[in-house]
Amino acid sequence: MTTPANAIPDRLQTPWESRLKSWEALLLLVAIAIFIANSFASPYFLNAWNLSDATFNFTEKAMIAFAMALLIISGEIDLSVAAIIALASTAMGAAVQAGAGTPVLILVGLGTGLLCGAFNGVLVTRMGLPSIVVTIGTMSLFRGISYIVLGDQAYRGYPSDFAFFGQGYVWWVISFEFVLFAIIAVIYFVILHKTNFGRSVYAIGNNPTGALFSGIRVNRVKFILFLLTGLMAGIAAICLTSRLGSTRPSIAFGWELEVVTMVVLGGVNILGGSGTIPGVVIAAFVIGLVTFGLGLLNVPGIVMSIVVGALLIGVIALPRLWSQWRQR
Amino acid sequence: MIKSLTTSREVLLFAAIAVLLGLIATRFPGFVAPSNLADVFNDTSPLILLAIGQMIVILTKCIDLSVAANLALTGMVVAMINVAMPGVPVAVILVIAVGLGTLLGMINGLLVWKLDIPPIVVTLGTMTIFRGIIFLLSDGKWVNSHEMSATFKAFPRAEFLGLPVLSWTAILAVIVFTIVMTRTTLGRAFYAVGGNAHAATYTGINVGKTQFWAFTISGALAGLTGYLWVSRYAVAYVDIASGFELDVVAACVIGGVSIAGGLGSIGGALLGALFLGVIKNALPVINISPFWQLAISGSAIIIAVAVNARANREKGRIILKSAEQAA
Amino acid sequence: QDDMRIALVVKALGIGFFEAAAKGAEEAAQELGGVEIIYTGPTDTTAEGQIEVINSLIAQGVDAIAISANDPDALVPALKKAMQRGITVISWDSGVAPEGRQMHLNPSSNPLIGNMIIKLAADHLPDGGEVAVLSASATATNQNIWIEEMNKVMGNYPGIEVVATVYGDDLADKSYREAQGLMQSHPDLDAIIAPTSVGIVAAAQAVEDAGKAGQINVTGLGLPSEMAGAIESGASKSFAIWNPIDLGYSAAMIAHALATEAATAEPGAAIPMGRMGSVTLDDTNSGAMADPFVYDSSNIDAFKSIF
Amino acid sequence: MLMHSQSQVPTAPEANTPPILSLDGITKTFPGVKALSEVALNLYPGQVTALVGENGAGKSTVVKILTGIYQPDGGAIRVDGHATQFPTARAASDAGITAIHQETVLFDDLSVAENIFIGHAPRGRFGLIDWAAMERRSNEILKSIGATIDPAQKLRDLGIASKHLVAIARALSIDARVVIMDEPTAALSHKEIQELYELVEKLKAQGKAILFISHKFDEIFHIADRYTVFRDGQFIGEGMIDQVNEGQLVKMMVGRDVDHIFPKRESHIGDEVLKVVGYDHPTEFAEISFDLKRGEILGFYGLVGAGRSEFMQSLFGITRPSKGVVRIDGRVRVIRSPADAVANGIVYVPEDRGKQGAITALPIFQNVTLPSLGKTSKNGFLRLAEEFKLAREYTERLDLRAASLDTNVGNLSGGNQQKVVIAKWLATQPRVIILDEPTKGIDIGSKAAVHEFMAELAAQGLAVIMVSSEIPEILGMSDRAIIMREGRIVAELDGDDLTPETLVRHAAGISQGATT
Ligand SMILES: Nc1ncnc2c1ncn2[C@@H]1O[C@H](COP(=O)(O)OP(=O)(O)OP(=O)(O)O)[C@@H](O)[C@H]1O
Ligand SMILES: Nc1ncnc2c1ncn2[C@@H]1O[C@H](COP(=O)(O)OP(=O)(O)OP(=O)(O)O)[C@@H](O)[C@H]1O
Ligand SMILES: [Mg+2]
Ligand SMILES: [Mg+2]
Repeated sequence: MTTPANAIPDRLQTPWESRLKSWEALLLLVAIAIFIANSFASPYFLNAWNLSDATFNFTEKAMIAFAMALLIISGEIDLSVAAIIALASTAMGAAVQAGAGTPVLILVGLGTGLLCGAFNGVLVTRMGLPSIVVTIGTMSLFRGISYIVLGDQAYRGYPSDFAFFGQGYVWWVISFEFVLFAIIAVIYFVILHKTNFGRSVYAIGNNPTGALFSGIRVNRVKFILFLLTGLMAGIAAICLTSRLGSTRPSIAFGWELEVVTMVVLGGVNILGGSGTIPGVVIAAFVIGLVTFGLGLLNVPGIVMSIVVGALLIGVIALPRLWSQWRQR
Repeated sequence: MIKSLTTSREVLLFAAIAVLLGLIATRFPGFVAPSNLADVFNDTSPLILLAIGQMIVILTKCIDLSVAANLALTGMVVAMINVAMPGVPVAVILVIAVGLGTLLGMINGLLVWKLDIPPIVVTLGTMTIFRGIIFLLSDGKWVNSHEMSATFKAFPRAEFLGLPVLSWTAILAVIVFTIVMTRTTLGRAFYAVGGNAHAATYTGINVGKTQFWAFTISGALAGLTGYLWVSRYAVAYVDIASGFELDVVAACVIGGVSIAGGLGSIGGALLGALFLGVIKNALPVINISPFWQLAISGSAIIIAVAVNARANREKGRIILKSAEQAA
Repeated sequence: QDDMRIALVVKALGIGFFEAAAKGAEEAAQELGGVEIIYTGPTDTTAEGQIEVINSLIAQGVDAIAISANDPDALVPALKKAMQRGITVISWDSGVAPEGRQMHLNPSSNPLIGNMIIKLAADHLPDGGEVAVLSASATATNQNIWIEEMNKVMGNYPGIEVVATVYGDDLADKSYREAQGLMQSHPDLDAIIAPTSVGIVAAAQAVEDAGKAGQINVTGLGLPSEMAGAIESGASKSFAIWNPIDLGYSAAMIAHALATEAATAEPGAAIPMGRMGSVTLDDTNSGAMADPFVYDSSNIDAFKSIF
Repeated sequence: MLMHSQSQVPTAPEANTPPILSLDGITKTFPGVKALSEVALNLYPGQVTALVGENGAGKSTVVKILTGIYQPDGGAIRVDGHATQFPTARAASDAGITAIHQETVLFDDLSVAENIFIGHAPRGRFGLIDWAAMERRSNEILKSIGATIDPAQKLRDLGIASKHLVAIARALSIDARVVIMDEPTAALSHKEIQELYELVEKLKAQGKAILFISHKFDEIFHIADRYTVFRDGQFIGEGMIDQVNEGQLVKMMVGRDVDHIFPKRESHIGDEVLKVVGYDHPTEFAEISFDLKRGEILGFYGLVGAGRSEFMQSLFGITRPSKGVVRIDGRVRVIRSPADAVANGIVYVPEDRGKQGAITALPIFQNVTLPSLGKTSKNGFLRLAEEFKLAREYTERLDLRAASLDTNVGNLSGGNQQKVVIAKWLATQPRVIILDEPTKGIDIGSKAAVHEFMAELAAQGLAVIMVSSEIPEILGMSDRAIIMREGRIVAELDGDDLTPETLVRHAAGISQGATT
């Protein structure tokens, strides 16, 4: 019965127009438009140092956004990331008080992030609780622990070589944070798009039951994703703490929503199943460019957030409106 | 039997609140004095109002992150109207507040219904947009107590049968929405849509439209609360009630509303809000450092979902006859 | 044609106190001529928000930054960078750690303020009594220093007991709730001291709502325009504040003087502040502008429409 | 009655009363599937019309068009001869059409009474829902169909049969002129079926038109007055039931003689590969023990809800048994997850293809290689060329029809989706393959292909477990059959014992002698 009469081609030719219509292309266009608009709007925009400074507005959030993208693609979410930053920073501060040097601080920061991620992961995968609720809870819990430890105090006195992570430059205007951001972007690109693990993330996000029935260890994959998200929050905590040179429990307040916004703007389906790392990278630049460009014009941050909020809804709504209109 | 099943969760929560009050009373007896409990209730009323709206939205398998921003925007608008035209009577202010809140809720609802954008994305977006609009309207300036007219500020405080109007508003909302949710077609449609959207379509319920109404109600309540909040605290500015949306969601979750939709009750939302309200009010009183508050409410949320999940983990189906008997 | 640009960075936009300070800075700019004031700040009181603002000011190459800081330490790296790029940096109102600025302008001397806030309460409690402190965010440096200074002079006020210190985070609703909590847990409370303009208004409102106006005296630091109602109702008998217009004016004057190198910030130096005279720096390069001024029912009407 | 060619105009039924409801030239296309092409259907007052056709013939699609859930692409719906449209489910029920749908479309978290009345609850004062009246009337309706269910109970707590009764009660709660029943007896016990028949008689007597969909010929001949046959979305013919016999009807449905459906095969049964001893689950099944040999096809028969799928999923590691041992080649194996099962050579083709079987939003090749990524990748990195190679190898063996290997599985027809799922598992080179309702809802051509392929697998030495609710399939394919009822094995039959009568008797729990 094996009749190879009907050979099925591997792929059909993808017409280039449809590639141009992809989310990433659309977003890239937006990014370029904003870049051009910014260069006209402010004489200070096209300056290497200024552009380099601008990257600090998004690099730390974007690092978390990559892990968050994977998590959201798999159908989960972690709203506790900003609180993990606070807790990891607090732990590092406590380590400094205990006389720890920079290498130990790094370990403490990463370790706290991993622990928090593991805690979320256990609650979600072992106990089967919805991640959105669990992480709203741990968001209060983690930051709450920081408040208990620190109260109205601050930790400072970080070693001087620790400053490199958030303030150092690798070469000319290229900051360490930016290099780290680029490396992490590449790593996540490979993980999501080039490995078995990435494939199972998509499978789980599209159909968790189907993935389980296909022999994928769904809970293990999800647990790893929570760990990764915690780890990235730990890395972001190191960078941010180093950049600020001090720790307060209110550090990185409200970042979780900015990270989610970045991920969604990057074309990741909030319901899971689709999204790409290049999309998130471009979204990070879009948000960075918008905030920096408007900042140069001394537009208050809250007005920038209107622009970001409008982009978020608009970029999803306009194509749908367009297709609904065309169907008429 | 169905009643006993759903209420058992509420009884549990009620017991938890009673135990909590008992514990607080051992350290500070004055806390359980009726007058103080009335104060706590009054203080929790805005949370109750918003939790009712949020519960309805969550029932339909959506989420509304924009409630606090809606509250702030409506509050600012009515405060500015009051400053510009102090003569406008409170009744008109109330109509404006509810109307504007409804409108903002409808925007969310339309985006979800007509464009099929996931609710979390819609409300994440409108949340920042609403806050931004407040800034643009007010130019970032505060509206302060002395700028507001006396009648504007007096309404939520006015006492009636020993309770402030603010408390009465919450009580009224609980009663009205208990009736709506249990005794009207729309109320039952909320349950149906969240419980099984597919089946709801089969029974002739329009899923998107039902969700639209949920957002509309949530918006109306947020608008109403916006006026009450601003007049009670006698101040309006961009950041009022910032982050309050998470408290509201937490109150629902603690009250046993399932984030997966279809499960929950007004009573649950009420008790969830009261639970948080008691904790918030008790901490400063019993001399627990306010720095513990976040961690305590976070733990309460986690424990509540875990307990609710356990209670819900009944078997979906039962084949063995012996097991069916036992159930 | 190139104006000198001085950025007045505040804790958050929209707070009456800072709006008034901006008015003062504009006044200084008028007086000086050829000066442009950039009034800016984040929309919530966070250090991260201020850093983004500072970065964009650095990018615009402003000549001077005068900042009221949300966090004394976290802003240091960003402000250091600004100084490295040749920008004059001073802090005013709420200070930055010494390495992050050239000088700091205190609105008044800290010991004076510390003494003033307890004195305002004690003046109305001849027989002593219980007072509580409602502070702003626990991280606000100036608040903490004033409370510390207040505690130092407590010995001068026998019979006055500070029973609690709570934090309202400069949020109206949280401050309100904290004030309520104070009244519940301390039924015999006689006064609430709120050395913050947000907290004092919220506390006065809470006292009024509890029907305890006249019984509990709310005092501390507040703006006449915002406190007029509380004085009228009796919830507050008196309160103090320095003039924020003067503060903004002085900050702008100092920034201009340092940026034009008309003066240098070093211990012992006296820096001119136009109509406000001059400020003399101590060994941490900080100085005080003037004494706080007390407002009560006798003079509130004259000031409530000004700031 | 002879079979009609598809182009012919349907014969007019000998009727003097005009139909209440009639469909004329109704067409409905889904992406990739023409579910209905210009079908006709007539329903007469006081008569039961049986709609027959193979799986996927379009019966349920017609039901959904009649109840306003789907909109037809073309054709007319006539009520009392007037052309009309049902833009919503409400419009259809307002027109007096009510249906018991094939899938139970009910609300687990609502009470029985509310499930019956949602959308048209009795109103009391101020237009508020009158719960007391609702429960009272629910009770009456449930009693009238012989169900003893407490209307205040939560639906979640009911078994599948009771749920079906609730669905029937719901349909009856609407005072309708047309009652549609899509396989209403599939999940019911013998006694409940008898009560349903009585109910149908009662409805007939009230002059209602009834559309009755069933795969059970005995009941069609028992209860129907008329028949209509669909095949592959086409109208084939209609007439009075007493003018046809079973053979003719089957021929119309299938389009050829029935004997040729199942491949002739010779069994080469080898050594035991799988032995299950004492599998228990708290609520779903108990005391399951059996063994399975190489080259054998073991059929599992039972009524819907007998717990077969539940047990198979437990064997596959989805759920954990509370007790029990699995031996593979004589060695005890612990299976905690599907990944463990696959590693031990046990694979499972689930019955719910869309949800459990395939990941419809991913392309064919990714579905096929999903459990075999370890083989196609290198150090955890994907190698697309290897994936396409593997996917091509197995999809070609199954004669898959698709535009390309990176087409999304969701765009394929049901039969081709099933092939992708089977290809996915064959690529792992399993020892035991469990096929749960392998031909459910797939067209007749693919069905034969699946059967042929199953035989080929067994011939190659694979051990096959086939769960099926279709008696011919069990009879035609299995070497041996196990019958389950209410979560337990009630019989194991082979050879001459394996007859339709014995299967039905054991599955329905009827004592010797009695027949349906
Ligand atoms: N929503 C849908 N989307 C795509 N295809 C569909 C959809 N619903 C039905 N089909 C397809 O339409 C055809 C007819 O399906 P239908 O459910 O009407 O068959 P049926 O005669 O009721 O079969 P059964 O006896 O198995 O119930 C099938 O090929 C099916 O796969
Ligand atoms: N109590 C119930 N409530 C809802 N659905 C049920 C219930 N019991 C069984 N079902 C559904 O009925 C179908 C059959 O159940 P199950 O798989 O356990 O039995 P089975 O013997 O394998 O029957 P089948 O071979 O038809 O699948 C499944 O789709 C299952 O989800
Ligand atoms: Mg069907
Ligand atoms: Mg089954």
